Amino acid sequence: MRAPGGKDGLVAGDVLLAVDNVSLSFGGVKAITEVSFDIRKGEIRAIIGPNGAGKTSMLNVINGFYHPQQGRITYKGATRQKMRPYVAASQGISRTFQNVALFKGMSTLDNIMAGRTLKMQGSFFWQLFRHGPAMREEIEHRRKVEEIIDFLEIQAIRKTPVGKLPYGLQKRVELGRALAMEPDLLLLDEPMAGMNLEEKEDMSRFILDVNNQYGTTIALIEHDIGVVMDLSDRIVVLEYGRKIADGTPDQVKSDQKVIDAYLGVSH
Amino acid sequence: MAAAASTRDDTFPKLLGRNARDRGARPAIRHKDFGIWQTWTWAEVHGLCRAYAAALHELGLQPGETIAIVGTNRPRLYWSMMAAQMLGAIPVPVYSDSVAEEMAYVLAHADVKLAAVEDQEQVDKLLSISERIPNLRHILYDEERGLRDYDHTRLHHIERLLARGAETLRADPAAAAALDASIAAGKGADLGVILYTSGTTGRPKGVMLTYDNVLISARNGCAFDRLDETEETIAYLPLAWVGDHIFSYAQSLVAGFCVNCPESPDTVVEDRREIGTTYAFAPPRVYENLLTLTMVRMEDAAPLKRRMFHYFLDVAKRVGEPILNGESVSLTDRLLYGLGEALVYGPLKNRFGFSRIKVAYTAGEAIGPEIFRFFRSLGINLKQLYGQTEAAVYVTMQPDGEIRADTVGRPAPEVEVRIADNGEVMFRSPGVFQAYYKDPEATAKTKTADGWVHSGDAGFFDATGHLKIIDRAKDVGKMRDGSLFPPKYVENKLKFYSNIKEAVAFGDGQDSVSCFINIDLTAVGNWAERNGIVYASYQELAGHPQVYDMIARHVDEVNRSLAVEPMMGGAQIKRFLILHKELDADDGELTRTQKVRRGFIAERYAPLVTALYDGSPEADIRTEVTFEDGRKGVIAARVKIRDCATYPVAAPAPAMENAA
Amino acid sequence: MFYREAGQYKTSYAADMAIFPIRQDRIGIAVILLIAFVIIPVFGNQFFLSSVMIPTLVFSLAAIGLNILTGYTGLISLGTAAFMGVGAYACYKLTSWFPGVNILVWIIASGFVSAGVGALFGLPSLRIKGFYLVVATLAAQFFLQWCFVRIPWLVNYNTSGAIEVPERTLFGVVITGANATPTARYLVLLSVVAALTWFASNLVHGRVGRAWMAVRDMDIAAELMGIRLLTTKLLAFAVSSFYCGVAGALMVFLWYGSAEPEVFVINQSFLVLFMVIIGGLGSLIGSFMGAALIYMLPIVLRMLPAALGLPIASATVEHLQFIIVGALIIVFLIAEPHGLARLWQTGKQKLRIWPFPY
Amino acid sequence: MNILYALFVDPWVQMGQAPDLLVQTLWEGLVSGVLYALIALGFVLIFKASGVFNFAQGIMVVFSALTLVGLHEMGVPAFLALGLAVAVMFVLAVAVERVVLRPLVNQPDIILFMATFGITYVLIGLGELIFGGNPKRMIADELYLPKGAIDLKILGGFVSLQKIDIAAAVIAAVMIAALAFFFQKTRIGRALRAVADSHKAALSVGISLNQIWAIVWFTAGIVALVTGIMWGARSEVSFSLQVIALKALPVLILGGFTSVPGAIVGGLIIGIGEKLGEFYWGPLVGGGIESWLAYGIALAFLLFRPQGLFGEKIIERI
Repeated sequence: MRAPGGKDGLVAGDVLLAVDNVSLSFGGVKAITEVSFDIRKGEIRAIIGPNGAGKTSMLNVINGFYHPQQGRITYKGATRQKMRPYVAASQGISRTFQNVALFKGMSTLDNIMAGRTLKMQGSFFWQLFRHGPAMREEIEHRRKVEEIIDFLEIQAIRKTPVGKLPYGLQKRVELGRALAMEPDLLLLDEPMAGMNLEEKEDMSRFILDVNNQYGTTIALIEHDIGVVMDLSDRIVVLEYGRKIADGTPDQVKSDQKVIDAYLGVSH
Repeated sequence: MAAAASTRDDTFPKLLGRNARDRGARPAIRHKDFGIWQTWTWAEVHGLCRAYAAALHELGLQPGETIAIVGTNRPRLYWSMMAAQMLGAIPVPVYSDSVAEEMAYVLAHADVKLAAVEDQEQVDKLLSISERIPNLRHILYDEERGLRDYDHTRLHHIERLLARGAETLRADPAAAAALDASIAAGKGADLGVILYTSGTTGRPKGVMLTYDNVLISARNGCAFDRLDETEETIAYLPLAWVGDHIFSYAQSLVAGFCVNCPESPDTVVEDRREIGTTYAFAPPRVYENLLTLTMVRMEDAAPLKRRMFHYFLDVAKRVGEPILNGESVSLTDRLLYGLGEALVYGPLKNRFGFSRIKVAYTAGEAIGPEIFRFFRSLGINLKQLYGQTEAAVYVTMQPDGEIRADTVGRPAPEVEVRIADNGEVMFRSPGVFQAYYKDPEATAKTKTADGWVHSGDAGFFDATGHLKIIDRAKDVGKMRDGSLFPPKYVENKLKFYSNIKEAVAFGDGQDSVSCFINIDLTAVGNWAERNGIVYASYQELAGHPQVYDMIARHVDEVNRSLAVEPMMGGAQIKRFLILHKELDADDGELTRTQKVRRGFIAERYAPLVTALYDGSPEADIRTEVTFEDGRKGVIAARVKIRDCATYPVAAPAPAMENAA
Repeated sequence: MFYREAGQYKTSYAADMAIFPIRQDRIGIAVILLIAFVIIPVFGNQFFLSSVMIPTLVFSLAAIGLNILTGYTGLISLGTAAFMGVGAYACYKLTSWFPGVNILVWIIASGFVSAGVGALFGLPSLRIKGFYLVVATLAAQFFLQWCFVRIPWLVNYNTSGAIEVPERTLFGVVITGANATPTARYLVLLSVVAALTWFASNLVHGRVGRAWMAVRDMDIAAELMGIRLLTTKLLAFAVSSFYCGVAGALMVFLWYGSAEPEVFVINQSFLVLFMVIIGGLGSLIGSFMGAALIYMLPIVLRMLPAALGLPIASATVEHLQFIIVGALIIVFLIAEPHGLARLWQTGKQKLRIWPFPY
Repeated sequence: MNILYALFVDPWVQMGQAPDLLVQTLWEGLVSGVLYALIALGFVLIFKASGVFNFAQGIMVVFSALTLVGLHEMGVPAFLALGLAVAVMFVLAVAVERVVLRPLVNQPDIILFMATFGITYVLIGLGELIFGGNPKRMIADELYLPKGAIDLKILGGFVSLQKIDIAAAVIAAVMIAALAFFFQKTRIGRALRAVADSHKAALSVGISLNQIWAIVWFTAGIVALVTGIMWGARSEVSFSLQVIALKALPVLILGGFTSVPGAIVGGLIIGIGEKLGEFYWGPLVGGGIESWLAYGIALAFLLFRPQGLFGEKIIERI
């Protein structure tokens, strides 16, 4: 779809998104405390940490679902006090969810098609007739969607209602839906949660391929440390909403605070 | 005489040219890709292949050089063959699922200069063995996915080659002319393709077939069933297998019909249904699976529907085949059958994707008679043929109206067949291969100076002049009294019963035949449930007297059917036992392709074999087994043995044997 | 059983995305249209046309309207009747201002008026969800109802306080008012309904429909995918109200002939909601089935005693009818919560995989 | 200009000029508010325990009152009739749980919502079939409910309080107190509260969900009966009550679907609000605004506190 470099004029290595001193709390309960880190274009960035470390909240802040009480977010050079979901989406941030958030009533195809809504601007009038421009647009986007379906090897379930699919496949469809937005920054919330080894391997392969084929920057939360170490270029470690480490897998692996944090949790 | 007719368009490239001229706008090939059936007309294919050829020429592919084709059935791989042939080069399709080691041998032996492959997986495989095939200059791939970062000095995306070739042809008339010249230069006698026979026995051998070999056979095949440009067929069998080369490549070119490539190997069934093939080929197991699936599903259907279903199946059993064979059937039966067509047969064929079927073939191994009849009774013109790579497929075929479950038909057009005194089938035809590539002594062993080929199969012509294959020639033994003992033939007769999963027959050098039997757990299990028989384990079920009774009945039927066959009557089963465990590839009792290893089993279960012949009513056996998790264990059992009645051997084959 | 899909392969996306990709379905639709447009007008008697077909069609259209809102977008509304009313009154005003202009134009135009009002009352839907939204729509229901009663201007100060439908013609044929034949009214109505149904199915199968369903199934995910919740919901309200408005206008002009405000009371809203639920949420065909069932059931029930020769007072029948309808609704919800449409779907699926059970 | 004056100044002036009228209006509002609150209470009980949005609460009010009056008409002594009415409500509760809730467990809310519509229809049909459709007089005297009015001389005018209204207010207060006690102190009550939080918790108390639902519907039935009596005594027992009962919805919006105090406060706000509105602003637009004002108030309110008066802010998680 798009080669690395992208329409935003950034080249691999530039800072795509920077979170600066962000704090978030719900009625006194602190979810995130003064966290800062950045995500560079073209990298796979992992956010790890024990349960309740505020990982998901972090993603929610990044794509504007939660609004931090303090701190700034710089995305593609523009600095904001908070993101707005629509802005985030229309500027190329897409994501998947911890527990699959697909549109249960729709087929795999429609789910991924729905992912392209932002890119479809055809007039309502033609929609009424499902002809002319509307149909042309529909077909053009169907092509793109089919590329994704092919890419994720889910041809066989193209027209199956997602509700009927096994969990592993649902996760894959959700990834497809996120890809349909042709994101510059892809947020994956525990893409391999509850998967067996084989499914995990597939998913890892897809993530790497996405990153390699489309040059998409990826930020992912994952519990399976092994997977994270293999996949990611750099890792942020959160604990109780605070950043305790940040760096390459090797640096993080050898970081005492991290080791403690992980020995601290149920192991 | 077909050979005469073939002088004008006697090579694949010429035929492609002809099709582009005569039926340029008709679909030549489809591929379910990106959700729809992408279609190319003959004219388009012609253009693309020429462009491809031009590009291959630029990559330095010389006449007489070989190019490997590795992957599943996809248009661009078929085009790779065509493009190579346009340059007078020889395509060598390879089984894409073969392991690197095996592939390395074949590619090295064929000394391929180029390889056209499907995707990253195959590219990796080739790169991993690249030092074994030093002469491999370039690898061309169809699917770019994952190959972006590979070093592209020797890698080429076929898509781009096509574009580049088209550019060359446009820019440089000389190149176009040269290409035309090389196409025109091709002759029927030229080597067209090298097909490696899968190495179940020893090293794979490269069967060299000329254009004439393939095309004459293909023509005869088309003529035999009056195939024309309106056929639709699904290409899903390995490219390296001669069948696919004939059915999906040669015959498509000869008759000008459209070949459809499935979306992926696991969507073949749906894709077949969507296309609604008119000309189909499948090994027996495919039909078997369809039938089992049908019956299993109908078990869960509502009682009324189920009764209706079976009622009409009986009707079909009674009158279906006669109607198909155009024999006279009473009006009421015709009406009933018509009703059945509306209620059952039509829908079934629709589910199978056979609604529009003109003729369907099965071959490779024996097909169960009731399976065979089931499909025919639905009005599907299912036929058997007997073929070999060395014969460019056709040796014998079943002409309409003479279809039988238990024979493989009469010699195909232009094919001579005779039975050697050791019972081996030999044939001679225009389709007979030239030689095994770089293997003169193997060639000498197989092909006589005057062009007769040893099929390696034992068989005989029955009273009606139809050929029956009984076994691999080398496996056919003789019993003390000198009568033939074809183990596989007996075993297959047994295995036709769904209750019997495997059978191992003994008798070579003995004075009677006896056998081991493996019951089919699912089938017998269901049966047991229905009859309220409780069992805790396979072993217990296998030992159950009622199960023995049931199997004994099957054996008895087998004996009767053997008795009426003059040459086989001697091989009736005297004693049998039901093994206490399933034969298992993990224990080396079966080959990985699920064929029984008779010798190994004979010694592993020696006590049982002796017991079979010393007349004892039962025997003890301890066997070491390997469980799924790889642990070893020992199973001990006392196995009962049953005696069976045998029947006097009849003289010539009576009419009741006719399935048709 | 009737399906022969083998050989129906698609070589283009257009064909693959067709609303009826299976040939047998296309044939089926053609047959239905033939019956509706030819057979029924020719053979159906006046009673059947004016007391069964016309009302059913009107309600079907209203049901489609509500289904777009509730079934496709997941927003429950009890204001349907009010929006129908808006359509009716708007159409009445427009046609009495410009008698010259073809009534069909005004019927459609009134739909737009209703759409506007609907969108207005849809505004709260961004902040509030579920049953809270029900109340918002109830506000619309009661407020508008109140307007119909209290604003005589709406009925041109008729002393009756009711809409009295003037006579209007189409191609010289009288289609509204006392002198319009049931056949004429039926055909006009049918054409409008058919056309609007086609539009609706185009919408729900396209980008708009997907956005609606996305909001219905998982609004958060939809929002984070850049689907604007407010616009999507408002659009649903507008389109929904458009259909209800047109339905209302048609109801008064092609069916009742005159209408008091009581026509648009909340019970009417309930009725349509029943139709949608019983018919099947998120299904156009279901809207028709639901309308047919819910509207015809009472008719049948009313006729039944007479037909069976049972001596039951009409009042009693009336009461029994309530009980039976209520009971049926419960039974139906228990038996098939997804409505007639689901039954239809499963039936069709069974035919497709026939003779197999699955 | 005038219109603005009429809207924003004049009403207040009037209130100032005739405070006794204001008090009278407030009282009227208070009483109808109490009744709204009672109906809303029924909703809340059921919604809390079974998550069902019980549309039938309104008809339950009518039906219970009809049963009472109807039975008495058939010659049953008043208090026996009262007892029987309670029994009927019990049967109804059990029936609803058996026939409707149990088979529909785990269905989406809207389905259960629709089911209560079904119940409504059935009850309407039954009511009319058995007791006839025409309005009836509530047997207030037979139940020794007070009649007449007390006239208070205050603020230079006088305010007239119907005794029945006072009774209504008192009884309502008593019943709410009783309910509160029931919920706080009794085992079943605690179970019910548990259900509202989590169904598992309820089971741990050792009462099956089905029982709990039956009990809750029964309680709601009793609330309905009381409401019916009070309302009937003030005006009459007729099916029109059923639509008025919808007024409970805006009350719920204000109070939140799960908060008993919310229901009460909400009821009062709505009652007083709409009476004031009708009395001082209604005339400007030709009156009758009572029919929708309540909804208007609720709606306006919702836009600022989507979670209602007493509900806590919802944090959406993904």
